[in-house]
Amino acid sequence: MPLSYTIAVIAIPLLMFLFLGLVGVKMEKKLTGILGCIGMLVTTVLAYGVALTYFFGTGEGQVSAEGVRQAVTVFNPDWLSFSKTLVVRMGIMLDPIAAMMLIVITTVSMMVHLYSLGYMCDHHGHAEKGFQRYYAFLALFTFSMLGLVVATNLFQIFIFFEMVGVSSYLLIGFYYESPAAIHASKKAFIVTRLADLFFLVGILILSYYTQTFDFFGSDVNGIAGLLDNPQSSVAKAGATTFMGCSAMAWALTFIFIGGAGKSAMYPLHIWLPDAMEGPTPVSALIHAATMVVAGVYLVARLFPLYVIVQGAMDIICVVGAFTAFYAAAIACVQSDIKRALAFSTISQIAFMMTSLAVSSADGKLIEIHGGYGLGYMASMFHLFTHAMFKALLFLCAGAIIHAVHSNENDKMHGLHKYMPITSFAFLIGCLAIAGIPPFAGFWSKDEILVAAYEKGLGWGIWMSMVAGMTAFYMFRIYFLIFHWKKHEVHTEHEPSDQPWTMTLPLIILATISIVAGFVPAANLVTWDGAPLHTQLNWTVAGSSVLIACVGIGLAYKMYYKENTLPQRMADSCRGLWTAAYRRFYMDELYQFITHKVIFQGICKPIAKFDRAVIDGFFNMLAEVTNTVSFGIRKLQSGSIQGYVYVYFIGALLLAAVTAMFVIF
Amino acid sequence: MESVGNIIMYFVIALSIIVFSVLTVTTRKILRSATYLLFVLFATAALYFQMDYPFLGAVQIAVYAGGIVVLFVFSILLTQRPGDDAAQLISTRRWLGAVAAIAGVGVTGYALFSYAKFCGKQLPAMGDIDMATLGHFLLSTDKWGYLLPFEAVSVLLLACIIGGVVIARRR
Amino acid sequence: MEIFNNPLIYFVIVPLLTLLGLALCSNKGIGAVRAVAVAGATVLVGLAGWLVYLFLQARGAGDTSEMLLRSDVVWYAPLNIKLALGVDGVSVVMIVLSAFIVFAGVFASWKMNPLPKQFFLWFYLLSTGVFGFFISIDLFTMFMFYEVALIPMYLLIGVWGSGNKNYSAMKLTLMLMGGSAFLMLGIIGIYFHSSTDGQLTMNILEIAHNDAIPHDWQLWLFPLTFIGFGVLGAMFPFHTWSPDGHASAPTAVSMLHAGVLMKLGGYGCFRIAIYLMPFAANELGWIFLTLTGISIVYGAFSACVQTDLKYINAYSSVSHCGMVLFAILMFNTTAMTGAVLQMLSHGLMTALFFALIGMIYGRTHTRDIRDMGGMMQIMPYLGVGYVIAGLASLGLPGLSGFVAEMTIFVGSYEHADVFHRVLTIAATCSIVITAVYILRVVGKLLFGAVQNEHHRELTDATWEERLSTATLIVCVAIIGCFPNFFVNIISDSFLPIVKALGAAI
Amino acid sequence: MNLTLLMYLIPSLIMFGCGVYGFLTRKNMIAIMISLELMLNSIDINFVVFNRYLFPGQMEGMFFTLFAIAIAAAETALALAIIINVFRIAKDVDINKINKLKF
Repeated sequence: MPLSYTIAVIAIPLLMFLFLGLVGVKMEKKLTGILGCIGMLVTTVLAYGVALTYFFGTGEGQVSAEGVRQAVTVFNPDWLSFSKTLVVRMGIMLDPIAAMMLIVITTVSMMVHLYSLGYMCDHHGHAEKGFQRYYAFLALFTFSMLGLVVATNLFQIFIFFEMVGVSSYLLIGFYYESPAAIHASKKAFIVTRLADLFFLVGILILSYYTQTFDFFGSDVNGIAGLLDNPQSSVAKAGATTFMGCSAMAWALTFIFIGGAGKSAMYPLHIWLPDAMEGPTPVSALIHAATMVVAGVYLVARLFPLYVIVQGAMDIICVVGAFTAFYAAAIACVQSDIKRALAFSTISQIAFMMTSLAVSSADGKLIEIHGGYGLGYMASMFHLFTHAMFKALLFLCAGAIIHAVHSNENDKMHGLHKYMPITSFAFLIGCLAIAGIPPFAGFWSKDEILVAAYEKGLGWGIWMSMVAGMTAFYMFRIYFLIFHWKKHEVHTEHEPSDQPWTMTLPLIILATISIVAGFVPAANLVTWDGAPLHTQLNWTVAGSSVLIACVGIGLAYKMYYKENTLPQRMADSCRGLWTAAYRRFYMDELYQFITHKVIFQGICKPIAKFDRAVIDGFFNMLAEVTNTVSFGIRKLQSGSIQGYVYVYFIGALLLAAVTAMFVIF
Repeated sequence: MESVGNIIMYFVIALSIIVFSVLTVTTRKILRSATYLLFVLFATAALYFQMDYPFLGAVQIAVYAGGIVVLFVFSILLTQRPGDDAAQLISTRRWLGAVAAIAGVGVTGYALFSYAKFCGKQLPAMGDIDMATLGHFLLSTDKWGYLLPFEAVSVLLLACIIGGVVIARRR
Repeated sequence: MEIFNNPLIYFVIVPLLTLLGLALCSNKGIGAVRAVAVAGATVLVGLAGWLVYLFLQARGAGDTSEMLLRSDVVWYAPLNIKLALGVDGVSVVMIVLSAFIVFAGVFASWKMNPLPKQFFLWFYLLSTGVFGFFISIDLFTMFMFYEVALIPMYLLIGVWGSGNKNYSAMKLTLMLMGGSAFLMLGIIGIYFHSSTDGQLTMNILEIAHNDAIPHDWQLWLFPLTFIGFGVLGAMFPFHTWSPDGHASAPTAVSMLHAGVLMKLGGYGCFRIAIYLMPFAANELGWIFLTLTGISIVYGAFSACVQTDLKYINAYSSVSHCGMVLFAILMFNTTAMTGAVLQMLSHGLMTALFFALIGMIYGRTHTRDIRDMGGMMQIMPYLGVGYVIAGLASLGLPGLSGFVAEMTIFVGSYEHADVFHRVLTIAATCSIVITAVYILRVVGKLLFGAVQNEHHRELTDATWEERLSTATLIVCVAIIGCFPNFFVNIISDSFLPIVKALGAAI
Repeated sequence: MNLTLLMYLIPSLIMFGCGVYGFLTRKNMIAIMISLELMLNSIDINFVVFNRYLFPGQMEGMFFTLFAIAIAAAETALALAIIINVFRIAKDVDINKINKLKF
């Protein structure tokens, strides 16, 4: 197998984790970081090799006669046999999106590894406490995420969903002495866990009907996988209906909810903004570029099933479109730079989700080969570009935070003069996300908009509007940080560009953000492996660039120079502004449900019930036995006269009764 | 028709049994109680004589009146200081005892009287029982012989003697 | 004697020899006691490994008989009571589990005070009962060993416990004895219907093959035996001994109790109640299924608000052990395999939890999570151990809890009946609640600022504590990473049971 | 006037009633023994009377009484020995105060 060395891509991070976790604690801090980076570098190189071989190689089984890229299962041993048919395998499967994700994950992870060498040190260059732990967890996360994308079956995805969830938990809670970090990590874990519950139920339903977890059947067991023939998979579960929907629709909806939890779709998005309590490179890696797109990846993975089950797709579409707008609206008013970026991430992921969902807009298109692959391709392409420029933005934010020691906008202002490289990098990121050609975001977002317009004019306009908002809030952040007014130095030293370990990743990522748009994604990443022939739709492209420019212009007008316009606008619709600032009170709602309803309303009564009623019952049994025993003990008085008295009366009664019988 | 002497004798016996019985259990001086018991036992012995069981009457006087009452008197003297009165009884206790006793007497008496016909049986004639016959019965192993109980009682008495010695011995 | 050729008997003989060795030790000085105890535990672990080897070899050689390593010794001929030994896959893994927990337990009670010799004596007597229960397939012998395992618990808690120990010991013993009273009735009932040809028997295999228990009797005997074992398996509503008992028990006893003794309940439920009375199991299963379903969610919710570390784990045990019985009642091989995996997993990780709690308690002298915090800074080894135990408990892939729970859920959902599947989905909710209480306690206990400045002077784990916990962590990870090894050993053992159940519908 | 069976039973009955009363109410152990003797005696009378009136030719009742007297003598002797012994230890013969062995 030419691709068999893919296993090294997965194994190296795992070994790094075990090594750094078990041995690293005793080692010099910096050394562990450098070891981590070297390990990651090897992984990255290998992953690039794998991806390039896959995309451009012509090895056996990779490309079919029609030029369609096949999924390649590199190896696939049994891991856990539930029954003869239901077997969880731990394998490596490469297909276009998996190969693409390998590149995304390793690239961003490499950048973050490198960046963290600088970021996780104080200003004197001393590594922070827990440096080794940090690198171990990063390796663990990378391993989990790579395992997720190369999964050969649904259950493997679930397993690695859990793994990334835990690595995310550990990394968010890295500063475990800060209550906010603990709280945020707990929240992130529990919310995603709740979503995973739905995912699990979805898997249970799906596997019950199809009797397989595998995406593609293999020669080993001779059982067709889920995606070998999606129509028949759906047909197996289609007949059974529950509350008006087929079992397959339920299963797919539940699986989507699982993905929505990881991908922070409304209303399961609440963990993501809080997750920014973690170190910023972690936010860049996990909560911007890789883990949060796991949900999108999941839906994309099961895309052949989703396109058939229209009901599930509609739900995704609505949730995605709403989330995109909702998060963009909140991002417009956030004052914390990382939170604003987090909401921007939510909004962009929602773009991807919507893009996937609009793919099956027209039932007719299913018949026409390739007709509905545009949205899918666009979504994956956007996933790729977004990972690059969002990681860039987060790393820039990290550099800024490292320089000014605060997350709040009003501590920043006017940093352009002090941190030019960061400023330029950030600007490139903003231009990319806003969709200005020729930056990466333009190409991918444009395709998404085209796909949305294909579904319907309404969807298109809605998404265009959100795209405009994106441009606005990104440049709001940019202007507020780097311009607005002169910087007031709060700390003992002036902010400046950071050391090369932190700057180099910025430059690399900025370069990628510029050029990534020219990657021929349409030829590489399509849902069925066949190249997709697309061309730029100038109407959509032109209008979206225009809208983006309007957004940028508005942001320029409001935020380039210090003025009172934003304040006045906020005052004019104070209620709306506050609501948006407080994220439309979703956190309060959750807080109410978890604390008041579940904790106070369910857990406490149950605990009380247990102690009072159930335990009380058994204690009562003991109590009654005790009381009765003591009562009976009194009869055993030891007084012979008492005994005789009782005996005598008893004998008398007996005599009386006998006498009566005898006499009458 | 009984002889008048017999009837008078009966009344004397019956009255003394009743009166002394009651006095035995009501007097507060324990020594007097033992004395009244002696009288009851004598009356009983008299009753046996009247029943034409002279041997039994003799045994009654010898063992009971002569032995047991003496034992009682000795033990009373050993445990009681002179002039000690038994403590005043708690009235509820007394009442309960009285109720039990009277109820017992009532029930039994009722049963007796409801068998009045049967109870009204006259004293039949009976030949004298000479000591030889008695001795034969006591030591015979025939159908109506009592050798086994006799021996059992003798062993019991032996055990009793030993037990008495062991218990009463000062350690 | 013939029986000494059977390796199984040594699982009883070794603890008894250890008992003897301990009895010969001097009352003063702990060194000899420790040496004997460790030697006994090590031999047991070695024996367990050898047993696995023998088992795999026999199965590999194509021996498909239901029970391997059979031998019978007549014990009391008039009632046909025999010392009948035999193991299948389930017994083998349970024996391995017990051996490891005894091993870890010995090290966890390294500094036992006072009366270390007497403590280990009772500890090994308890182990004797546990091992004896798992190796025997005769109802009478099983019941006898069951009682042998129960009684020492009273003294171990009553003498070496903490807190309200007299109450807890009494409560635990009485409730479990109450359960075994039910059980005895059930066993006697089974015995008198064990055969139609007049040759009554106590041997499980023979009873199952005779299949002679009349249906109307099954309907009485099944609840008796199931409740009898269910009490030990902490089935709702007979679980209340568990929180108090665990809270008061000394560390090693909690470990052995939650780790092994509670497994006797689940083991007995399928080996005796379900296997011997498949008709009643099919008829009445739904009642107990509902109860165990309640256990799972109820225990998890109750654990959310506890403040005592041991109470949290006791309620968590209720939830996890409920899952064992729940899966057993699903009557298919997958779910039942999951149940055994869950027994293994729960045994190991609860033992780990109780070991860690004992170690933390031994340092801080409090188990109230409100009084603690920031332990991760003070005792990182124990902290990391606790996090791993917590992650295993909430089902992190790669650790044992995940494998067990997923096998259970998948197996349960394979049940064709809608009622069962709805209950399964309800039961899956526990994975979220579990996450809530585990993260709550981890957050409060280990993370955050140090609550009590005196705690800063505390030390991290000593070598024997590290050994004890590391043993368990490695076991948990091995099950989590290579589950198929265990699944292959276990799953065939359920074929006769599932077949009997299928035939009895 | 005839001396009937009933006429002999009545004093015996009253004697028994007195015995019961005494046994239930007395505290002194010796007095209780005395009451016991009363009861025994009344039963002896019954045996004799029934024997005499109903089966005049036989002697079972008489022998029974004879043995009863013997056993009563033995029993009394032993009981009194115990009482005296108890008195030595407890310095009392009040039955309500002799409760050292009660619990």
